[in-house]
This record gives sequence, structure tokens and C-alpha cells, in this order.
Amino acid sequence: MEYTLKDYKSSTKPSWCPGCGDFAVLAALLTTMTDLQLDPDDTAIVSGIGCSSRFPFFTSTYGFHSIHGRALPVAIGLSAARPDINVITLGGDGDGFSIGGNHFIHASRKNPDITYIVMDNEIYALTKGQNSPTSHDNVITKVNPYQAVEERVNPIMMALSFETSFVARGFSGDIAQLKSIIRQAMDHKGFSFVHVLSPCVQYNDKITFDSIKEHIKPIADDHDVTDRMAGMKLVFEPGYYYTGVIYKQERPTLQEKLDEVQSKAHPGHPEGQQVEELIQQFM
Amino acid sequence: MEYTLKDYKSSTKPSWCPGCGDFAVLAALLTTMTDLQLDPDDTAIVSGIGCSSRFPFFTSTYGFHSIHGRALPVAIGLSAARPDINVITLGGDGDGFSIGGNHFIHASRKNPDITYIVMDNEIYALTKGQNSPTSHDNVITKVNPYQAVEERVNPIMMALSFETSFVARGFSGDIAQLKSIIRQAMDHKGFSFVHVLSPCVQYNDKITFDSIKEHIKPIADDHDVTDRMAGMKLVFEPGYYYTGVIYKQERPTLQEKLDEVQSKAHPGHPEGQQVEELIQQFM
Amino acid sequence: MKNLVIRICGTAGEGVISSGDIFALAVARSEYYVTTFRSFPSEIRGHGQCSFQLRMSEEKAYTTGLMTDVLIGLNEEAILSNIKLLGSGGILILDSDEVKNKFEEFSGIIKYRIPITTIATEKASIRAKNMVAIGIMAGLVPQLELKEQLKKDIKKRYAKKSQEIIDSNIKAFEEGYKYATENLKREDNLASMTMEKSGPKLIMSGNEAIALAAIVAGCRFYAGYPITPATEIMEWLALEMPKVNGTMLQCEDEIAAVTAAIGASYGGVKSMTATSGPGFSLMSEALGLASMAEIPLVVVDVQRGGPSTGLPTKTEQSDLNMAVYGTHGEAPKIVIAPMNVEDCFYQTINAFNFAEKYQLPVILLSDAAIGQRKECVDKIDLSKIKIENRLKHTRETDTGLYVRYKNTLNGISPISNPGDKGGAYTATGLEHTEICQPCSTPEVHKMMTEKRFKKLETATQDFIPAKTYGPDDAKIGIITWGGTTGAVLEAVDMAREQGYKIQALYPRTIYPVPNQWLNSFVEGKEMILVAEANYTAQLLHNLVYRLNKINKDIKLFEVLKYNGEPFSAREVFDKVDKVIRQQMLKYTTFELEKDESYKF
Amino acid sequence: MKNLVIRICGTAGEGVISSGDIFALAVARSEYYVTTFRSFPSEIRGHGQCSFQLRMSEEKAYTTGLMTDVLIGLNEEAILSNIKLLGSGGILILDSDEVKNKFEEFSGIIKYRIPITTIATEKASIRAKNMVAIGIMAGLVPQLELKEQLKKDIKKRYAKKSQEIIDSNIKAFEEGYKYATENLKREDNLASMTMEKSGPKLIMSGNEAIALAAIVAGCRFYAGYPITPATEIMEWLALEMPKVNGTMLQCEDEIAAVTAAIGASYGGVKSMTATSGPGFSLMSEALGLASMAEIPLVVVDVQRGGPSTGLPTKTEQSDLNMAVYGTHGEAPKIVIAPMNVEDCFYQTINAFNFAEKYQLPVILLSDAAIGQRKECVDKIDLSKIKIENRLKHTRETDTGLYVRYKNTLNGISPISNPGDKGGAYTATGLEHTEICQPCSTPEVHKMMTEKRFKKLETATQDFIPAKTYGPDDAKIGIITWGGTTGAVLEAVDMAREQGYKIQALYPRTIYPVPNQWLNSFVEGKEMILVAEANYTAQLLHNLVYRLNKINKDIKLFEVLKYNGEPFSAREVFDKVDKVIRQQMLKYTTFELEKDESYKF
Ligand SMILES: Cc1ncc(C[n+]2csc(CCOP(=O)(O)OP(=O)(O)O)c2C)c(N)n1
Ligand SMILES: Cc1ncc(C[n+]2csc(CCOP(=O)(O)OP(=O)(O)O)c2C)c(N)n1
Ligand code: SF4
Ligand code: SF4
Ligand SMILES: [Mg+2]
Ligand SMILES: [Mg+2]
Repeated sequence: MEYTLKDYKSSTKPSWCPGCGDFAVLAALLTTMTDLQLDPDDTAIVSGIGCSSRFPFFTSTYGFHSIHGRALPVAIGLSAARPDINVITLGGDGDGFSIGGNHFIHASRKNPDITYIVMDNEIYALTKGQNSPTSHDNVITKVNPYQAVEERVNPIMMALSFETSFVARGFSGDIAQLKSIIRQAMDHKGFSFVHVLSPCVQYNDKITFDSIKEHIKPIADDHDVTDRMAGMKLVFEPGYYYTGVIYKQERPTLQEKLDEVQSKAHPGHPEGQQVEELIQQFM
Repeated sequence: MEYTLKDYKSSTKPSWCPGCGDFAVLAALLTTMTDLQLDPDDTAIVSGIGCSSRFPFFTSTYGFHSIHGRALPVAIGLSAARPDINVITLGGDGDGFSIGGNHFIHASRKNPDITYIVMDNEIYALTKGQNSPTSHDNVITKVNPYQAVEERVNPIMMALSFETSFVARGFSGDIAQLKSIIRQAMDHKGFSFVHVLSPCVQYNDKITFDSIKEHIKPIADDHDVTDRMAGMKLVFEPGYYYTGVIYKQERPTLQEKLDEVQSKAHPGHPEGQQVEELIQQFM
Repeated sequence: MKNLVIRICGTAGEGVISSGDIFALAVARSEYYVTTFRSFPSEIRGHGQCSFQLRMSEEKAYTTGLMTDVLIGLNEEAILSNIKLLGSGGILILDSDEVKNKFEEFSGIIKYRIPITTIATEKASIRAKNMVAIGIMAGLVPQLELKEQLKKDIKKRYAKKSQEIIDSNIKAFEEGYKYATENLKREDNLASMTMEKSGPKLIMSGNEAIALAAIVAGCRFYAGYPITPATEIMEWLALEMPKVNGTMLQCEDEIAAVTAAIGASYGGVKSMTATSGPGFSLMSEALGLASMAEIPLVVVDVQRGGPSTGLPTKTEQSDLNMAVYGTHGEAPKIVIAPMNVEDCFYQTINAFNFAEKYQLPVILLSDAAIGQRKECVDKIDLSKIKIENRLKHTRETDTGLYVRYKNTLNGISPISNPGDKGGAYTATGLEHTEICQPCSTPEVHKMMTEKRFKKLETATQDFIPAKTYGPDDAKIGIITWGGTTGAVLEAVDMAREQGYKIQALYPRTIYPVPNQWLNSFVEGKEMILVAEANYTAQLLHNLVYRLNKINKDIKLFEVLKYNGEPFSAREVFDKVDKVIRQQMLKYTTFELEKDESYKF
Repeated sequence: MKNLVIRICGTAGEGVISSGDIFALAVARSEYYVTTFRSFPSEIRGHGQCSFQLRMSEEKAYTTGLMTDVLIGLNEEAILSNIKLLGSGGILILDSDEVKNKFEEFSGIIKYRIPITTIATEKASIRAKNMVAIGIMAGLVPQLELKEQLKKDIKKRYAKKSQEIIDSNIKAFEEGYKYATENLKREDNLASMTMEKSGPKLIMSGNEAIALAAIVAGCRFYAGYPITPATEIMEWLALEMPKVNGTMLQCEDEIAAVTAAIGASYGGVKSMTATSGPGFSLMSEALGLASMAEIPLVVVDVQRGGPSTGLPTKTEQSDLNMAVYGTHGEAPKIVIAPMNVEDCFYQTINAFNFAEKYQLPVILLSDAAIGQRKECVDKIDLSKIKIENRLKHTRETDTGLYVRYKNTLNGISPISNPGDKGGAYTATGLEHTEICQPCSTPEVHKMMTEKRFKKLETATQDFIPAKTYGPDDAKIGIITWGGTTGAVLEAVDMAREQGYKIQALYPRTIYPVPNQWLNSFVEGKEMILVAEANYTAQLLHNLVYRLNKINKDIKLFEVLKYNGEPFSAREVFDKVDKVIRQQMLKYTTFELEKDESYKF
């Protein structure tokens, strides 16, 4: 049997506002899952809290709409316990870079085989528009009515410094490229981070499809994705958002390391030890 | 009246093990405070939890031994509310890069005028020796008895990617350099991060005064501390720990931005508004 | 008391809430009392139905009323789910362009079918339907003279929009007004209704009242993280705090927010943070720190439906246990719950006073309903507000030393702030001696535990005693707290009309509750009901032992609601009525309905 | 019951704890029962004094005993703070090289002055003083035949060290043994003491028992973050979990740990995390998620002195309120407290069974004293242990749909795991319908709240009933929980010897406590004491209403200790005795001491 797009869609109509950038991410992910012919019952989408985090309700796979900022550890627990399940994690810029920022660092260290998509609208949308760690200085909201007082974070540069093993940026105005990026991310063995510029049409008029278009530049073909320093150079270039795959590194995944640990733990017992044997030590 | 070293020492004898690297940091900071002639009553040292975080008890300034991982937000709150106080923050690698990692990102964004010293022994010492985010692969502890499963974080690279406005590394085996670094950090206007390699003689025999000595290299004099990319290049160089000031950027501090906000909030009232005036809007 | 209750309902996109807001403001500025209630879906952006109810009155009212006098409905679905709230003689105004249903089955009400959509589109714009609606509302009662104030408020509301939009809204409003005054054949109660003006007053939401009171109390540091339904506190302070040279800091999460507030308060600056359930849970560890290190702190929890992410836009009183017990170890705190918007103001002042005086965290438990609704507040006389400050540090007369955690008789120790000369100490969450040395000996832990709790004991003498409402000789008592209080007080009134004598007790400090408040209340009562909006009867469970101890024979009953909506007075009354009847059945054999003996 | 209590004390660097550990192991392996208690300072590395007490016995003992029979002291300060624990006829062994004090003022005890330091330095090394000490201990009772086992265990302990160190330790041990058997002029009780062996048994700490039981219960995922005194659970599982193909994951903090465990359990794998107070507070929000999304989860809190960072190495039972109420909103959980090491094993099995069966978080409240001490556990018969698994998902017979949160009669809904065909659903912390759609309508919130609590109601039928100890016709009852239980049971025995009839009730599931347990216990009692190691009488406050309800005239008393040390049986007895005497004074005018009438 072949899965078609509609096998991945839930019967729930997305509750996003018409025009929301997140629709494009949904479309791209649904297509990618179809292309990969993932069994929806072997797939789980984990999110935090936010408009973007409502995502799991709109697919027919397993889903976990968890709590604000904790999508990554939930996903890592799931994936470590159930390496047979395709785990996809997603959320917003507030969820991922504000309250959840630390988990991003440590997920990168662990390198679980999961894809993490952040829909960055540079705003806290679900709570009706407060500035987020990625908001530009010109985003004046009710919590910063006079001016911004903080610098923006640079998610790509952070990921490179965390040695995230796959780092890419997409734009919800370019679904074709987004699909290709998500496909590569999901093909990647390890923790793949996809930063998607995904406008909110309701609460942030500073970052729109049009304004983003002016600042993005697809990464040149000759970019060496295995060179982290080259990736750094791209992000250091001012004024532009490069889109495409920025960095990619092959290294053992968390699951592989945990397998190694298991085989080291019971060298003589290929199947593992019996519980009875563990009790011996207390005698 | 001139302050002498003993005006900064508390009567409590440090409870650290003989030979602990943290003694050097204490010595360097006490000297720096003396050099700067800080009024001990105008100075507050904020820490988290860990061996290193016991530090405030060993000085005679104000101190706040807070909770695990939260030294930075406590210090930021204090410093934002009381810009007249010299605020120094310190702790360990577990405190700062494990549980407290996210606050490091956001402190860097806020750029408060505080110095943050991390005593990195690449281990959780107070809890008797578990591997930490900076532990090398060869650190086998009771929580990773078979092998390490995670990559180390690179605190300096992270700081550079967070655009921390002052980034330096010292070594408790070189007090003279450490003093000079801490002095520069405290002179810096903004958030200054000092990463100190500070061995634990009790729980981590992989990182000792001797082993560190073999891997450190003082930064060359011609290094351009204002060039973040140059800083990145230093950290990308394998096998070495560069010591000295890696990066320095002048930009408005949190306190300055908050001052700006205040003056924008009451343009016509240099002294600020009266509470009565705020009530008007509800009439 | 003369009063008029109006409800407007429609889909979220139709501006129902903003029209209600504008109308409420204008009513208050026209010197009538007003109180409001809004209900909207928790969807990202509403597709669902909303409604806004307001009650204007001569005297201060506790709730938005039992039934509505006027219902304005912009679509059929909205009307159907609200029409049962119209009392007999009530007025239904509907948009005849949108609603074809004649609602024949609803008799005893007056129906005005007005082509609201047509008026809006022809005279202004389809987006101005809500302005037509408030024009009609004002036009129903021209004698109350709301028109000019409404025009001012509409202009103010849209001040930042284009002149075109402002003009269009005003036009729509005027047309609605004109239509009501000129075209309706009025045979209803409102036509001749009069209402006395009661002088100038303030109007604000509960969240605004808390934010304003914080500044009045001397708070000059706020740190927060956005969360529904508490965000408005942060938003208001972001704008206003810098005006008084205070600081409002947005943090990366609630842990950073509360610890920043603790840091600032350690610095000697009165500090606050506000959040709702999920953020409050995250603050749990830090609250223990403030309690242990004895740092004054005010934490506002604007409760919403729980547990977990729960029902972000709905109301509930289910965080009381968390507020009292939600920290590991034994960490004394004080918990205060305001009963309405005005009380938000005064209880916030108390919260700061207690926090400073007793050097501990004070939790202010508001809720989504109070936080979001606008209500009148009597003019605030700043000169009458007492502000407390923390005890200054002093040195021991004998040794010349400063003993930060001195175990005094009342438990309160002198506290220094960084910068105070000779006051340097190290605050810590470790158990410590009086002079701040980490210490885990049995003697010290015992002594310091007792010292910290002694402060609570001392504090109880400072609390504003719980108030009662209703006759002292009532045999039936009802205890309530926070947002349920208004409904209970009105239910007491309803009960009186039905011949029941009931007395209510409503403490504002809900932890710890001093014995004496309960003693005098329980005396003479035969049964006590405890009304609160949660499932597990949290206040009742906190008081039950003592109620029993005072009177072993007292009968205790839960009056609970836990569906995300606030209690109405009618619901409280119905539950009370049911309990009383059931109880009476035990003592009577005859038909209750026909007998009056159960009325005390 | 024949038993022998030995206490060794000295400074932290002298290896007191490890000598005690080795001795306890050897005792158990020699087929005697043993139980231990260690006390050490919470300093980074001890400069302070430690002590280690062990009790070996023919039958299982509840505590390490009231008084010690033998005290071995390596320095004067240590001896002075422990000597009062020596009963009359007790034996004091001291290092005559270090201690000059003759302790003349302590009479009625036998003192052996042995040059421990000299023996160690001359025959082995100064670092082997502790080995000389255990040699002496074994040499005091050669008839108990501990020597060979001790040598084995010393070798095992130092297996990873150089042969030189092993040899030196064995030598020191042998010399101590020799000294005791050859040089002491024995006139003490131990000289001729005999003790029956009771067959092979296990010895482990409470933390190890929990970790082992988790694996037995089917747990194959653990995530954690180090914290005293819970870290050993994580450390043991780090080593052992991979052996059974399970996963132990170190996380960046406790929030990540608990959410990872929730993720794994959502994945169908039984999961656990363990922590102590500060970490437990941080888990507060996530516990609400597990409760709302109905994800099975076991969370162990090894309680330590609080609040805040508190007293990391000391014990307390002060997290009960937090365990029950420490989450915003109303989030049903089950709370279990094991009474000793063996119970840690069986209650952990229960915790997993409840979590899986009722799809909710179960909190296991251990404490520092139980967690750290080693005790004998009877051989575990795996075939007798019942393991429960979560209800498999099924489709509705009529619609063919899978209804994840079906509101069944007992509240338990069928649960699917990722990978289960046709079982896909989205778990959420938002309020939701039976088919997992976010929903905030009043009807749904009410229904689902009731459904979630219905599970608790159902669960109570599954609990192992609280046990009683002591005569059924006692008029005095004492209720206790967790780590205080052992002391209470021994106090009941002491009371019997004193002529009091007291009955104890000790539930292991401490929330919710089913009514029937209390009903039958309260019946016939005149007064009930509740003993627990905290300041605010947390269990008492949770039960008090129902105790009163069952018997309005019941007299209730708190028996509390809150200095970081566990209760001893003597302390429980003394407090009980005092309460009883005070009560009796109300009814008698004559001198109590001389009258027996107060003994029921
Ligand atoms: C602990 C906690 N704090 C705060 C909130 C309130 N909250 C919900 S979503 C959100 C931010 C959403 O921003 P983002 O992650 O960027 O998602 P978006 O809505 O923009 O897609 C916040 C602050 C919460 N649910 N939980
Ligand atoms: C919330 C919380 N979790 C865990 C702990 C236990 N704990 C205390 S210190 C520490 C780690 C200390 O490591 P580090 O910060 O590197 O300091 P060091 O002792 O090495 O100087 C941990 C895990 C705690 N106190 N609080
Ligand atoms: S509010 Fe913004 S982010 Fe949310 S659904 Fe609407 S457009 Fe999308
Ligand atoms: S344990 Fe390690 S870090 Fe702690 S005081 Fe001793 S040497 Fe220093
Ligand atoms: Mg966003
Ligand atoms: Mg460390």
C-alpha cells in the first residue's frame, strides 16, 4: 500500500489564521512524509506551546503537544526509548529560543536522530504579540513599548557553536526549497535543526513574506556543508539570511552511543542480562 | 581610607579541599577588588550551587548563594534594580552550562554590567563527581561508567555566538594572568564572561594543573579582540586552550538601555512622574 | 438598587469585546458604576462565539447580574446560546440582516429586529457593526446621557488609526443611536428608566489594578514572561513602570523572572512577578529560596483552568493548594486572594506590605475572570494608603555585630540591602545560623524552622479580618474566597428575599487563616457551606479541621463549580438552596415546598 | 530478639563510613540481619565528624536500635558526642594514641584502650586505622565467625586498588582482630554472646532497592540529574540499566529529566526519574502534564532537609504536601512512601503498577536516611511479583474509532503507544475531548476533570491496605509514614513493656488514603498521635478531617521532629509517653508516676 498526502492529514482543520506562514511548513512536512512513505503510526510529532506548536493536531501521526519549551527533552526521551519511531520536533521561536534555549544546547550535544523545525515569526504569537528572542529592534510591542533592550539571538550561529550536526534555514515563502531542506534534514542521521522564517500575519508586521524575500539569499552551490567555519562565515555576513543547508556533520547519534553502552554493558550476553543476574550483587 | 586585601576576606575559612583550583580564583578576585578599591559594602557576589558557588561565604562583601543554575538571573535582577552596586557572578560548569545554560544565552543578550566567572573543573564536584557538559570523553564517572554519550560544550564558542560582550579564558595555575583577566573583565562595561580552567583535585583526575598546562597557549599580542570572527578562529583551532582576552565589544549595557527607556517614558519629567499621574488614565 | 444589564454577543471577529469595553468605559466616565464579564474561545484567533456582559448601576454591584435586561445578538448561534439569560420583559435586539429566526418560542420578551449590517455597510463599513450596536444600546436609554462620552471614547480607542476609520466608527455609532431613538416603538421598561450618577470614579481591569497598586505600594522592579491571562500586568508595567523610574524586565522564562525579582528584592527594591498556572509551577523552587533566605517578594498568579496548559482563557480557583504547599520542604508564605477588581488594588498593597514586613514571599491569587474584566473602582486616596517597609538593619548593642537572621521574639530579623554600610551578609538557601553560615546541625535547623514560622504567627495579627455579610444570627454560614465572593454575597441577598437567613464569611488572606476569624463565625451556625471554583474543595480542606474543632457538630458542605466559568449568584443560591432542602428533609416528613419551617 | 549494636565514629577522612559499610556487608553475607545508619556533615569534603551505626540481629529489626552496645571512637570529640548512646554494660573502644581522656565520669561502661594508630602505622599504614577498627570489632565476637567474610569483603572493596593497598588493609584488619582476641581481658556481655544465622539474604541501600525494583517492575528508561541524596539511584541504573537493554540518560536539569521520562513513557516504555527537593520542585509543571495527558510516570523524591537547598545530607519528611499538591490546577497523582529499605523495593513495584494501570504520575517519597542506609532484604522471589501493564488500545465496536481518553466507568481509558497500528493520537496538556481535541467548553472540562479523578477512586481499591501493629483493643493509636515507621513500631514494643497498649497504623500509600483504612483503626481509639519528621504535621493535616469525622471526640496529637535527624524509637516513645501523661493529668489529681491507671 502506498501512503498519499491525505494519510498524513488529520481531520482537524488547522486553526491558524489565513495567511500564516506555518501552513507552508505543514505542507512541506506532509509532502516530505509522503515522499519518504513514513508509516504514520510509526511517526510522532512532538511540540511545545505556541501557535506553531499546535501543529501535531493537524497531522494524523502520533503527536505530543507538550508544555512550553520542553518539546526537545520530550522528543529525546521518546526517541531514546523508542529508536524505531520517526520523531519530529517542532515549535516556535519563543518556545525554542526563549524558555527552551537550554534544551537546544543539550540536544545538540546528545545528537539524537530527530529533526527539529523552528517556525520563527520573531514574535510570541499565541499570547498575542510580545517580542521574542529573535525579534528585530523595530518590533515594538506592549512589553517593550519604548524600544528593544536586548540583542537578538542568532539561531544558526548558536546551532553552529553547539555543533548541531545538521543546520539549515528555510522560508515559508519558498515551499519547494523548504521541502528539499526538510527532506535532507530527515535523511540526516542525527540531530537536524531547520530554522524556518515563517511570518505571523497577525502580530508582527515587521517580518512579512515580502520583507523576508528581500533579505534572503540561497546558499551558493559551492558552499562546503562539512566546514563549520564556512558556515560561521555565512552567518557573520551582515544583512542577509542565507537559506539552504549550512552545515552537516556525520557523527554517532545518541541512539548509536546508547547501543554501544548496552553492548559494553553485557559483552558476554548478546541479548542482555536477566534481571535475576542483577540481584546477585546484593548477596 | 584604603582597603586592603583582608577587608575583602571573610572570617570563614574556605571549605574547599586543599589544592582545589578555586583558591586561585578567590585570590585573584580578592586582589582585583583591592586593586579597584571597591567598597565591600557596595559589592555583591552572586552564585549558584556547587563547590565553586560556596565562594560568597569566603568574602566579606554582600553575597547571595542562590539556587542551582540561577546565579545569572538573580544577579541581573539585582544589578538592574541597583545599578550602583558592583555585581559579580560566579559558579561552576554544571551550574553555568548544564542547568543554567539558557540564562547564559539571555544574559548575553541583555548585556548587564556584571562579571561572570565560571570555575570549570569539568565535573560536578559538590555531588561527588558526575560528568559535566565540559567533561572530556575520558572522564568516566558513576553516571557514565561505560563511556561518554554526549559531546562537550565549548563555552567560549558559545559565548562568541551569543555575542557576549567580553569573553576571556584564564587558568587557576596562572594567578598573575588570571588577575589581569579578571581586572579587564571588571573594567569592561557590559557582560563579561571569564572561563577559568580550575581543577578539582578530588573528583576529576583527568584535568589537573599539569595536564592543563600542556594544552594552554596565551593569546598572541596581535590578536584583535574586537574581531569576533578572529575569536572564533582561535576556538576552532584544535588541541589548544587559548588563555587571555578573546573578544571584547563596546555596546550599550542593560542598565544604559533601561535608562534610555526611562527617559523616553517621561520626556517632560526629568525626575519621573508622580504615581498620581498614572492613575489619571483610569478616569 | 437600580441597575441595567446588557449583553452583546457575536463571533470573535465582529468586535464584540471591544464594543463592550468602550461602552463600559463610557458608562464609568458618565459616573455610573459598571462591572463587566467577557467570555471568548481560547482559539488562536477566534472563529468561535464571544460575549460581553456589562451591568451599570447606581451603587457598586458585586457581579454582572443574574439575568440580562438587554441582549444584542449579531448572529443566530450566539443568540441561541444566550437568550435564556433574558428575564421576562427583557429586550432582544438582533441583526435582522443576519438572523432570520423569529425566536417565537421565547415569549415574554421584547424583540427589536434592526438591520444592523445594512446600517453599518450603507452608512459606514461592514467592520463597524459593533459601533452600530453600541449606538443602539445608548439610544435605548438616551435619558442616561451616554452619547457624548461614548463618542469621546470611540475616538480615543481608535486614536492611532486613520481619521477615516475614526469617522466611520463615529458615523456608525451615530446611526445606531439615531435608529434606536427614532425608529423603535418603545414599550419596554427601559424607556423611562432613570439612574442616579454617583460621582467620578475609576475603571480598570483586575490586572491593571494589580499593576497600578504595585507601583503605589512602592514596587520598582518587575520581571516577567508572557502568559495568558496575566500578560496585561506585564504590559501595563512595561509602559508605566519606567515613568516612575522603575524597571520592567522581560525574561527568558518564569524561573528567570522570579529569580530576577528575588535578586532585585535582595537589592532592597520592592519586586514582583506575575504569571498563571504553568509559570507558577515553574517558580516553585525559587519560592522556597525566597522563603528560606527571607527575601520579600510578591508573586501574582492569575489563575486559569488547569491542570497543565489546561484552559488558558478560562477561570478557576484551583491553584490555592499550589500556592500554600507548592514548594518542597516547609517554606512559609502568605496567600492573599482579592475578591474583585477594586480588591485587586488593595490586596496588592497588602501583599507588598506583608512581604516587606515579614520578609517572605506573598502569593496573590487572582483569576482569569477578575483579571480580564473591567470594573469601577472608587477614587483612590493615596494619602490613606499605608505603606510598610522592611526592618532596617542594626548592630547588636553588645557586640557591634550585625546579625542578619537574628532569632527575635516575633521572628522578624533586621535586614540590610547591598550598599548599607556594615550590613554585608550572604543570603543563602542552605540552612544557616543567625549570622548566615551554612549549618546543618539539629539545633540550628530546629531553631531556624521555628523562627521562620514564627513570622507567620506574628503576621496573622496584621491581617485585615475576614468580613461577614448577612445577619449575625444566621444558622447557615457560607465561606468563600477570591472571585467567587461577589456571587456569594449576591446569593446571600437572594436568599434573604427567599426567606433564608444566611451569613457569608470572606477572608482575603486565605493562608494562614487566623483561628479567631473562624471562631466567631462558626459560633451559632448549624451548617457551613464553602463555595469555590474548583473540584477538590481546596479552601474547605484547608479549614475543615478547625471548623470541626470549633464545633464538632457543624455540618459542612462543598459548593463547587469546576467547568472553567465563574459562579453566578443564581448558581450559588441554587446550590445553597439544594443543600438546605436536603438537610431539612432529614428533619421533616412533610413536603418542603409547602412549608416555611426550613427558613431560619 | 538477640542483637548487637555497634557504632564507629571519627572524622570524615578516617574512613569511618567505608569501614561500617564493609562490616555491614560481611554481617549480611554471614547470614545475620543487619541495618545501618550513617551520619556525616554536608561539607564539601568532611572536616567534620561522622558516625556509622549498625545493628546485627537474629530477626529483622526496624531500626538501628536505641542504644549502642559497642562504641569505637577514633578521636575525643567524636567519642564525646556519642558516648551517651552507650547503655550500661556497654563497651567503649578508643584509640589510646589519639585519646588521652579517660572518660572517668562515665561509669558502668567497659573501656578498652587500644593503640589503634600505632597498630595501623606499624603493621600497615596510617590510612588503615579503620581496618584495624573493624578487625577489633570482629575480634570482640569471634564466635560469630565474621572474620573470613570480612577479609573477602575488604578485598572486594579495594579490588580496583593496587595489590599493596589490598594487602595493607588485610594486614591491618588481621592485626586488629588479633589484638582484640589476644590482648583484651574480656569481662563483657559480648564475650559469650551467641546469635542464630537466619539464612542467605540480600543487603542494599534504599536507593539501590528502588533502582533494582524499577528494573524488576519493567522500567527500561531512566532520565536524571545528580542531586544528593538521590544520585545513587541514577548511578546504579547507569551501570545496570544497559545490562537489561534499558536506557539511562543524564539530562541538563530536572525539567529535561522528567520531560524525557514522560516522552519515553508516551513511547510505551516504563519510565522513572529520581531527585530530591529542589529538583522535585522543578518538576512541578511537568507532573501536571503527565497527569493531564494521562502518561504513566514514576518520580522518586528522596527527601532531604528543606526548604530550598536546605540540608542536603540530612533527612526530613517535609515533601508530602508538595507531592500531593505541588502542581497548579487539580492534577491527580498517587503518593507512596516506603518505610524501610526492603519496602523501597516493594513499593517501587507498586508505584510502577499504579502508574501504568491508572496512567498517572506516582510519587515515591523516600528520604535521605532510608536512601543511604544499607539494610537486609529477604531473598526476592521474582515469580511472586505481580507486574501490571497499561491497558492496550482498542477500537470502538460501533464506530471502529480509537477513543484515547474515553470516559469509562472506572476512568481508565485504553492507551496506545507510537507504533501501535490505528492508535495514533495527540497527547496534550490542554483540556481536550475524549478524542484529544483541544476543548475549553464547560461540559468537557467538567467531564474530564471528573474522569481523571475517577481513576484515583478506582485505584484505592488496589492499594495494599495500611497495616497495623500492636493490640487491636488499644485505646491509643499512632499513625505514621515512611521513614518514621520503624521507630514507631519499636516504640509500640517499648510501650508494651511499659504497660501501655498502643496500636500503630502505617499506610504505604499516603495519598489518597481510603476511608476504610481509617474507619477501622479509629474505632475504639480515644486518642491518636501522628508521628512524622516535619514541622507542619503534613500527614496529620491531610487526614485530620476524616479522623474527626469518624469520631468527633477523638483526641489528636502531633508527634514531630524537624531537626534533620530521623526519629529514634526512644524519642517516639518519650513523646508518646509525655502526651499520654499530659492527657491523664486532666483526669487525675494524684501523682502519675506512682499510679498505673493511665496504662490502658
Ligand atoms: C510555562 C509557560 N509560560 C508561558 C506560557 C504562555 N505561552 C504560550 S505560547 C507562548 C509563546 C509562543 O511563542 P512562540 O513559541 O514563538 O510560538 P508562536 O505562537 O509564535 O508560534 C507563551 C509565552 C506557557 N504556556 N507556559
Ligand atoms: C535543582 C538542583 N538540582 C541538583 C542539585 C544538586 N547539585 C548541587 S551542585 C551540583 C553540580 C555542581 O557542579 P558545578 O556547578 O560544576 O560545581 P562544582 O561543584 O564542580 O564547583 C548539583 C548537580 C541542586 N542543588 N539543585
Ligand atoms: S497569530 Fe500569527 S502565528 Fe498565530 S496563527 Fe495567526 S498568523 Fe499564525
Ligand atoms: S571537591 Fe573538587 S571542586 Fe570541590 S572543593 Fe574539593 S577539589 Fe575543589
Ligand atoms: Mg513565534
Ligand atoms: Mg564543576
